[in-house]
Amino acid sequence: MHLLVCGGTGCRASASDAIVGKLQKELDEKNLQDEVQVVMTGCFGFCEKGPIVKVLPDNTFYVQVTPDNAKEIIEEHVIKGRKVEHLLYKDPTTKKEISDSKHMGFYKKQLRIALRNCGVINPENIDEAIARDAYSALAKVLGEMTPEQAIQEMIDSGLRGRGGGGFPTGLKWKIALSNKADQKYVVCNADEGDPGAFMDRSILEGDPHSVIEAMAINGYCIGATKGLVYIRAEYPLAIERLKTAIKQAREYGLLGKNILGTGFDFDIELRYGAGAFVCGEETALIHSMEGERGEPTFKPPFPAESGYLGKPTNVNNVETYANIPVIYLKGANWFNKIGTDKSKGTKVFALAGKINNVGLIEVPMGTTLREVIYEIGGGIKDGKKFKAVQTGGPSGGCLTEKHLDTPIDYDNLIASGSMMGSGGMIVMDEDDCMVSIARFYLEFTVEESCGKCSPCRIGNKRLHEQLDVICKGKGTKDDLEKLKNLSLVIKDTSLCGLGQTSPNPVLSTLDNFYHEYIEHVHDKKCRAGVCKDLMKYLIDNEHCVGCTACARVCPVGAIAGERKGPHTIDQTICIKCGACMEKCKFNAISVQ
Amino acid sequence: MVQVKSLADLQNLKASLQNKLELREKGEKADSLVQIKVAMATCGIASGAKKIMEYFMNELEKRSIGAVVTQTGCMGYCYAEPTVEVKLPNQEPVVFGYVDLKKVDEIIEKYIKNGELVNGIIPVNYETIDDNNK
Amino acid sequence: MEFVNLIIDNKPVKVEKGTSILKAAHSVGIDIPTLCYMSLGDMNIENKPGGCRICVVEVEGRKNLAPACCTDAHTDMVIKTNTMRVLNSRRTVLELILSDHPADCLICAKSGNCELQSMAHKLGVRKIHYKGEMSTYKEDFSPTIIRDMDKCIMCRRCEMMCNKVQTVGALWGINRGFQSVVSPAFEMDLEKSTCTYCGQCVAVCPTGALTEVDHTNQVIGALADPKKTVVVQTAPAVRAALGEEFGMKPGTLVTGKLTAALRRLGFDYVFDTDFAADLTIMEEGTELLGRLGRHLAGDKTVKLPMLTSCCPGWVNFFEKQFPELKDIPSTARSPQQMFGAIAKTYFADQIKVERKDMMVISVMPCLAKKWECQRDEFATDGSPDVDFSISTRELANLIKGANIDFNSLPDEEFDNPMGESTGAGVIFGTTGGVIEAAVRTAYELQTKKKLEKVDFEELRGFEGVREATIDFDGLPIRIGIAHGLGNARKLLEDIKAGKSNFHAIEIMACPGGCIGGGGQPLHHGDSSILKARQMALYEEDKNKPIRKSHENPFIVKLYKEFLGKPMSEKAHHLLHTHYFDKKNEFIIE
Amino acid sequence: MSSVKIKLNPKEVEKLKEVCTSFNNEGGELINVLHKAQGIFGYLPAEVQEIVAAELNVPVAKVYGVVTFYSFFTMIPKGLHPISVCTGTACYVRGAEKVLDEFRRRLKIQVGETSADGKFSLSCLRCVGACGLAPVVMVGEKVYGRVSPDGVAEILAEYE
Repeated sequence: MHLLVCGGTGCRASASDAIVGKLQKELDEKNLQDEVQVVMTGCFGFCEKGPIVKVLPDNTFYVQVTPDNAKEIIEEHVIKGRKVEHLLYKDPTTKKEISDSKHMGFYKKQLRIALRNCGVINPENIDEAIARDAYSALAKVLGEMTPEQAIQEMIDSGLRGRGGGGFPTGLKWKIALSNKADQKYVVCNADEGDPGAFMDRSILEGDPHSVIEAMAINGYCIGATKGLVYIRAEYPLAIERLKTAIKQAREYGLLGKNILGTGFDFDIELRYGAGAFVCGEETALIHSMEGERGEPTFKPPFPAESGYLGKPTNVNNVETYANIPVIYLKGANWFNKIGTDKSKGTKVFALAGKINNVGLIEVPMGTTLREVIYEIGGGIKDGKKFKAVQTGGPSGGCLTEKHLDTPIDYDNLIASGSMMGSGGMIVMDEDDCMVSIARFYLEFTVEESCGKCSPCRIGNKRLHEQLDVICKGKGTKDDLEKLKNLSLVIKDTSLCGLGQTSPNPVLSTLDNFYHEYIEHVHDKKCRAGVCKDLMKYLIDNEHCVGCTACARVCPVGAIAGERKGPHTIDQTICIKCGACMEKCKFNAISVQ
Repeated sequence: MVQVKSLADLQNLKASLQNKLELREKGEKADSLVQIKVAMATCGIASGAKKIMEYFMNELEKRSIGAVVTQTGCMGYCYAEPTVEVKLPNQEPVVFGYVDLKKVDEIIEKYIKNGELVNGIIPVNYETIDDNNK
Repeated sequence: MEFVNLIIDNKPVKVEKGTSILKAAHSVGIDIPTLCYMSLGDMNIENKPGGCRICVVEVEGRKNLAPACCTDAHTDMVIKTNTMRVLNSRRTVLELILSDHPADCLICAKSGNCELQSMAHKLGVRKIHYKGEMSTYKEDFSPTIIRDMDKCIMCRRCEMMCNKVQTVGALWGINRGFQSVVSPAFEMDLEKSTCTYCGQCVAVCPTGALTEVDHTNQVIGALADPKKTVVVQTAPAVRAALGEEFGMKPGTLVTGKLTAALRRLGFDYVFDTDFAADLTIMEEGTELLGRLGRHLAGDKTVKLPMLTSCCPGWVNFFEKQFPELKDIPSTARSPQQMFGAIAKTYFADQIKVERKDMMVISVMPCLAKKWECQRDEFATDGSPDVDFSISTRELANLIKGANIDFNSLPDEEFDNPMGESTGAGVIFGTTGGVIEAAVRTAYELQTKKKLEKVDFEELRGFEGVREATIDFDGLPIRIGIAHGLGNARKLLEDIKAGKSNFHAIEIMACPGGCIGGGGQPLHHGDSSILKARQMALYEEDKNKPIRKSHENPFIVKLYKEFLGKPMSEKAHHLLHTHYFDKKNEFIIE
Repeated sequence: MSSVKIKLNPKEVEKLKEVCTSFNNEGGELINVLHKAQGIFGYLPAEVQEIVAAELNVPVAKVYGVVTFYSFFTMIPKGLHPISVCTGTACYVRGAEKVLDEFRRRLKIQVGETSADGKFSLSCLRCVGACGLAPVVMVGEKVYGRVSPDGVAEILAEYE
């Protein structure tokens, strides 16, 4: 028998160590230490009800356990085989106790569709993939469906592009099919550039065959025989695994001429990105594949009409493709029952930042931010207070406490002033200054703007400069108005998606954290203590004994004072390095 | 080299591969064969998964334990890399996080040899499409 | 033809499918401001990167504003071009552009003729609300073009001209974001790049980022020097465009006023490059007939087609990009250089002025001429045949600076002997003109018959590549014409591949020929201006009493008194040249 | 003919030309060729770009335009031990900036520069996908996770 005690950060804070100790002590006392092992585990993802103790092999799940309950668990459950009823989880709707965690719906918040094979198969072995249904969907589509039928199935499934915009995938294919040409192309966008997002990379590293298979299906549907994967050169492992997978698929005849004897030809080549975020935009991506500067061009013409080398081209991203084989195997009706009204299926997020369980997660559309952050993510790191969650990367916005119960889908996120983006989800706590966060994203945009259109090239630069002024404590309230107008104009007039969304971090923080901006421009304060120029080091006369240690360590000579007399800091000279505070043995120096 | 030339070929291949995998899982040597998967995506490798995998292979051989050690993609527990999934014959797989060489020793000695769980288990917190189907 | 119906500012509009909102609005008299957009419709040249975002309009039902220049009009579109949202956006975007542009309008070479300045005026910008860092780049002085990229607004017109139209490949967008700018490779000076100095980048630049090297001060210095005899020549295309600088209608011929103005400026002799053009025809025509004769006689070593060589931009182009073809073009110097060579020998002797005391200034529609007159081959002991070349624009500045009321000047005649010209010399200024002039003379010299009809309509027009076969009394002569270096490239590739069956090809670097030269008054993207200039030149040709070069009495006299006959040794020495391989060769060390 | 002298290893130049040939000297393959070229030379000096331009028959201005557009391409040789600090969002909120500052301070170079002795170069990158280990620093191929400013000296010491 095993007693698993949750050792996740959340539970640990509420004394799971003590629980382990107590359990062990009880077992020792009853001489059961050889039959029953107490084991500390990682987070169960249900921190709200922690600490948690799970009993194996019967899967009994105890919630909100205290050290005092240890005795009871050993005596009742371990020795007498009776469950401790009052520690069991009660279903919130039926109010009934549930003992077996396998029946706890809330517990498994995640549903893995796109990630179904990640961490399950050996990505370098096609046999393992095939054993788990890889290429069966391709076989089904080629053998049983016309391109029109297959596209209809895609439309019925309700799948929307996972790369950011959320355009219906089936519709996109339909347009590409309707444009006649001697050659068409299928392009997989694997130029994942959001800082803090790694969904696509993980899929390519963990399950490359799902992408290859989906691209072939896509090729069949729109009448393309050539596929291209535009992949970041910074992803060497993903490139290697993809190459291996393509090679194996070719050897099996699942790529190449006359696939599965159906007369359908399809093959895939790789094209490498070279570090330009804007190449996530499909026209820029296509120019980059053609060996040009990755500058976007105005749409229309859409790639579906005139794309790579001027031919009709369909571009989808990695995660979108990874969903597709399952949809054909299980049917559109299976897929469109998952998720919300307008956003079907699941979404993969790279959960990171000030959160305990940083990781790759996949949840059905409609899951709330709270569930993701507190249940799957295990809550905020170091027990700090939640402040904001940023979704959509540099194109998204910062959502706050009041958005936590919003079900995540494309439209809700946009309505809240953010967006789905590719799926980066960064959690921030009380130590993060929201003005600085906005500045951080703008710095990114300024660096990544291609420079083609003036609002993005110059406007974002000015936004960044304005934010910098505010962070330095030199902003005025008028500047906030200017920020807003400039942000709206940049959104309204920019050429491509990058510029059209780049002010979102500014607008959403202005909306949700206006008070922090006001504090910066009016009170000249940064509550998170991030903006150096707004900090003041002060010496408390009552505690200062005049040891002169601070004056000696100050690199700029900003501290004056007589030996054994109180010292003062000249704020005009101080560079806020913090050396004095570190040196002071009497806690006389504080930061404001 | 297998060439999959028709739909029937693919179905046959799939069936035989599934058998093979099942054999590997539940076959004749079911009593002795342990399956170990090491998460080898970028984050795993960055935290030293390669060394863990090699160590597993060497140590299991040294200690004469019949096992299959394979690599796999990201399991999603980036915070707890390197992560390793161990499946004892006829048992549910168990995932261990924050695995270092010392932990490997512990896993081999306690869990693989004696079925005793050790600290650092990561509870699986997701459903796959296979579960969802039911 | 398919049409679409839409509504712009409450007006119903019907336009052909595929028409942009900008053009649709224009068709009903609604003017949407543009900055980066430029179209020379008659020459199929269009620049619409959709980059400046000044032309944005509101399209009902769309989330964002749409750029009118590159959004097609569709049926049932409802468009507003002047809502507060549009006006605020436009002005904010313009303020942004201005925030990264030096405000030295007062002393900028483009002041008064700058599209950015006009836009700021038009949109009524009085304050720039968003200030910050400005981008700075190193200034680049080449012999002809100055690049001051601090003033670049990234309209990309120059890049488009340099690559799409001219296929020169000297300029390209570099860097990205705020640092992005148009530049030669490695931000090297233009001089070291593949630049041909055609000046088309300067001709389309909306701001002061690209301007010509100003030689007006050198001219003023020469005129002020009592020891110098200053001779001026003016190219054919100048007279058809100069009037625009003084508010005249495009296509107004100002030959007489031009002559008068030059005299008022103090030039000692006011001559015409057209005279030298006639001389060019004598040499080039004779060379062509010589090559043709040898070819017809079965000489396999003779190179055909013969390419014209009077355009210095074109000469730079083949020296840098097609050096393997350098013995195909005619060896005849350009009219500018023939003029200089004759002026400083024959004419200097006539008026008894020593070479060192004579200065030859040329007024050209061209920037490459500034470089041509500096080439070593065109100097004797370091003294150039033509001392300085100024553009049509620079001449206008000189006239304005000298308080000359151009519009009320009387019409005056050129001086002699180098001021007399034929209609053939005049049409050198337009695409097709050089070859037409050559045909007029070559026909008569070859067939020994009088040419009755001198207008060769089949050689005229604006088509980028044209071909025609002229019947030389039973002998069909196949002629090719290309203007714009991109078009020239097509013909050169054919020659390289051995697929060309022309006897003679005329090439001019600039679209339209010299009338569209890099030194002409700015056309601001209006190709009707170029057309009007072309018409003016054909008009002047028509009105000339003599229309064939070999009938120019002063040319006849020149050969009789000085040169002997075309292609004579003296002519060779003074009027012909040779070409160089200027392609980069890499030596690995 | 104007000759441009190029100081490059002839063997590497041969290799580069082979790469160009392997891509059929196709101008559309410019970015692929540049990737390989950077693999051969370690960086893309002007001379290499001249050769690529000549081999693929595209203007050298275009090659330069492409090289300066993409941050992956560099015209400055990297140090013996190239240091990349991840400044992705996850690393940023976990203090990457301070780590970067410390590298700057200790190496006395700015981002994009190489130390005078050629030993270290400093650059930023956006997300290596090891957000669980944020903030992350890479030295060559080796990844260092959960780096604090105090840990910088230790990392550098490994390469001294």
